[in-house]
Amino acid sequence: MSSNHHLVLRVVAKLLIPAIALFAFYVQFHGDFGPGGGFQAGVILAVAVILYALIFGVDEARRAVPPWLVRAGCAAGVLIYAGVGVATLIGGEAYLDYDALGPEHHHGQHLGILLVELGVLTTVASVMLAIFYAFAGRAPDIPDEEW
Amino acid sequence: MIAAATIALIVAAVMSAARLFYGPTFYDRVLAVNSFGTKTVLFLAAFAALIGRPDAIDIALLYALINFVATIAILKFFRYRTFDVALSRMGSSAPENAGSTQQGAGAEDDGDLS
Amino acid sequence: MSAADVISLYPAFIVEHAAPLVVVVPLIAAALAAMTPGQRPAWLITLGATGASTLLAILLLAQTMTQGVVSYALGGWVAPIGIEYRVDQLNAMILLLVGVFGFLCALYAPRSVDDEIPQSMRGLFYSCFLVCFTGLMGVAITGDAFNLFVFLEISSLSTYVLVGIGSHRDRRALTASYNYLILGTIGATFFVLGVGFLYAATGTLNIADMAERLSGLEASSTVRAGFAFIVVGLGLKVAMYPLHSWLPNAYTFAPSVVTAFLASTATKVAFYALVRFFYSVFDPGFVFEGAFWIWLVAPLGVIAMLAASVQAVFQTDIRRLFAFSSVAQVGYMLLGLSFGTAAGLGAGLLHLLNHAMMKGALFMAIGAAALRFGVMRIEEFRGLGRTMPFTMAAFTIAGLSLIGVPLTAGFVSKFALLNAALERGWWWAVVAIAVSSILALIYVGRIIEAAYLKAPPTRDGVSAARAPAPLSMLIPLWTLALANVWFGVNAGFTTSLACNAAMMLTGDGVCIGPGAAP
Amino acid sequence: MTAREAAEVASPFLFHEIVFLDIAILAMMAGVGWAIIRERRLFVVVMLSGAYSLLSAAFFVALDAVDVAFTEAAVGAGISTTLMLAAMLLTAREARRPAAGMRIAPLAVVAVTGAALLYATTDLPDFGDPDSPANAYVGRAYLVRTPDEVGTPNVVTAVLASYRGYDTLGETVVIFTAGLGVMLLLGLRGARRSKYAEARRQRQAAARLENQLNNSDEDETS
Repeated sequence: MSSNHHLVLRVVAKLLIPAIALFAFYVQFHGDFGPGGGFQAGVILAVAVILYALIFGVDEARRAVPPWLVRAGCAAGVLIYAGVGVATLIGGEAYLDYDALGPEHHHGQHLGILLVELGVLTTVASVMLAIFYAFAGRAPDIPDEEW
Repeated sequence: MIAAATIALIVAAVMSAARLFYGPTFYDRVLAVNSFGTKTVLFLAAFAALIGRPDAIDIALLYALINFVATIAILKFFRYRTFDVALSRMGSSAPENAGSTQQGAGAEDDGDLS
Repeated sequence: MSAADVISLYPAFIVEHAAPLVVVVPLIAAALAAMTPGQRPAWLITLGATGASTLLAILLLAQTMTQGVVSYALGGWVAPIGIEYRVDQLNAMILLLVGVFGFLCALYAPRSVDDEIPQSMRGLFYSCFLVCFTGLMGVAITGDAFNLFVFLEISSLSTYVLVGIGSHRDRRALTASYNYLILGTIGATFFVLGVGFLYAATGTLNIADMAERLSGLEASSTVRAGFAFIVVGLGLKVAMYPLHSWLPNAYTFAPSVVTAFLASTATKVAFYALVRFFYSVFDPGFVFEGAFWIWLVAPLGVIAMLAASVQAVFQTDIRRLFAFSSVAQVGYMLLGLSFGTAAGLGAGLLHLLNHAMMKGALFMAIGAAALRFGVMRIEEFRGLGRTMPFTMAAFTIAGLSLIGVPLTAGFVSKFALLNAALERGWWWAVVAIAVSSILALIYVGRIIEAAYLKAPPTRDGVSAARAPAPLSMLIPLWTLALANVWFGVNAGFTTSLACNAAMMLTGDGVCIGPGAAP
Repeated sequence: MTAREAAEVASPFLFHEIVFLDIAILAMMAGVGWAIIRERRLFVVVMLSGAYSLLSAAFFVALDAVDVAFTEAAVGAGISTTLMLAAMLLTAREARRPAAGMRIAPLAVVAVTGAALLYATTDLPDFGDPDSPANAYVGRAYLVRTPDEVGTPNVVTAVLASYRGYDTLGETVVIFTAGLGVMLLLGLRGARRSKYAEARRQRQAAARLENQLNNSDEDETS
């Protein structure tokens, strides 16, 4: 019953969780240059939270990233992405034509790509967590037998 | 040189895969999956050097980080039959309780979705 | 009021960007509805978004009437580099159909949803409904083969969820949803494989561009396999006869409003996609090669008309009955498609419109009966003519239309189909239409008989009280019932929609003609 | 210059070594795939899928599709193992062996599909052919136009987020829908929510039964 039972695991996890989250943001912002982008970064960010949940319990993870936030995040990402399109419409260009976002040609494109990738990140990370919460919070309902 | 290393890694991966197929125990398989992941990480790094594209290093790095999570998940699932416990608070005697209460309760119930 | 007058009613900004907005408005509304805590705001958002989308669809239809094809380059990238929205007479018709039925179902929804879905989930339910609506709109409007797949997936995924929500009333909804998910995913995979092969052969994903570059490649095995994969994939979504097994259970166990919406739009949009690939991507000359139509699509259509109608006759669950009937009606549309003439295609498309009206009204009436009495089986419908007079009157009108009684919309499209069959000289198709109509008379007749000729159930000697459906259900229900009559007497609008689309696709100058004025 | 060309320049023999690597990876994938089919213990299947995903990511790298490999690495290896284990909490631990009759039809479907795929490949352009339609037409246009029009060094990002950004919006909605589905069908609070739903369903069933008894003279629950 000692709380030091999984000491090594907890210490390693504490070291790794920020590293994984940082790597997620690296993937997010490095997407312009190398492989990666919002989809991958979103999954990696969710993995960081999942590792936290695995080590410290799903309840603790729910306190850190509450379900209402996850639910809002799923929709918020779509709103960000679609909202960029609306902004370009208001800017006088076609839907999702990022040139409307910046004075100079590449500037608008870069800003647009950055924003929509942010939307993708938000939705993907939230949905992955939603799936994890939905399944992992359940008590085992299955008979225990030898594998 | 690097090509030879890459081929050696492939051979090592095949050996890990064999352990993964034939078990026989659960821990053999977990270890095999984990070492298979490590082989892949190394393979990707070697391959990146081989074809002169550093992008694959990112992928190798990602695997190195994420393979750990998958292994933790597998082991925790095997030990506790649920993700809903905190490893920091769970003592060694708790899982036996968790397992035994399920034994009688759901002998014929294999999931409510079936 | 001419089309130009209609366009002048809209602000210039909207006119310019109508094509993306018709999809994006419900899309943003779906995200907003998911974030709204209460159910009423979510419902109001749904109603507003579907209504706005319908108005935009009307605008697009008017635009296609004045300028022919509306093309919109998303992201400012001109096709084939970017994704193109391309609205012609065919798309505009389908967009209007989805828009109107989405709006009517949204109007119909609140009472039914309150009854069938737990309170905490209603906001998300409306969000999911809007996602499905968005997906169907997206499939109908896009001019890009891969974009079509993306929106097909959006609509399919949300449909699986919407069917699964029926589990709060009946656990079997989960199995139905699961079966639908497996088959639907196989269908989507086949479709995307087909698109992939076409991309490998042509190097483009834009439908118009693909069609151009496919000429001369008819003999390529890659193109042929791609064609086959697309037909099977979309055939699953359309519920083409041997691939229809997901449909009856999905319609039976889904929440009432979902069944009404799916029955009137989902298979229609998939049918549209099939027509689009047959006519706009592949050269009909290529498609006709090997008599593909005559030996595959036409027999399958006829088998569906007969076999599914027979199965419908033997059903006891009323929603299952009409689900099999839907499979049969898809057979009518496929038969029309298989004629390969403007008259046949026009009749098929006309039946598509009319069938949406019938099935929408029928499933809405069934939902109202389920709300008041919780009844689902034919014998439980006894006396409903007395206890729910308005609902059953609308039900009867739609039922007569399904049979094809003169002065209803169903008659117009069946007559057009008969004409097209005679023009082609396919007497067996005429026989099949007649037999299928008689079978429809039997299965609809059983219900109407139970509702009007049998006494309402009694308890302790007191017969069940009159319990008319709420007004929020009766308004959309009667709108559709009256539409069945209106477009049966005065079929000019629907016929011209279907005919113009068919003539544009086939390049024939003559369409239904005699069927237009029965 | 693709990786394959680069490799060919680097060493005339290397190309064959890469082919050897391709074959080795594909053979292992086939082996793992076969093992997945044969295995009935879901737990082992999950682990094998993890290995399969590692292999496919390696294969994507060998095909020079690093973005795809990256996604496969993040999704296939990282999160799907965890999520599949979580899903296993709710189901049986072993797959049932299907009845003999049930195996014929799927086998036929798979055989026909496989034959169609093989038939399709007979006219496919050669692998890596720079003049194939997919590489020469729009694909080349992306490569040529991206530096000037979008300005991102990674062309894949330019195609994904700008040229075909609308598709990516659609994909985001697909993922959003998956989230909606999970929230609607399972709820975010797992067991607690499902207990609540169960109680509610029982209440509803009771109310409906009462309703039916009020409206009918015979028992209609059968």
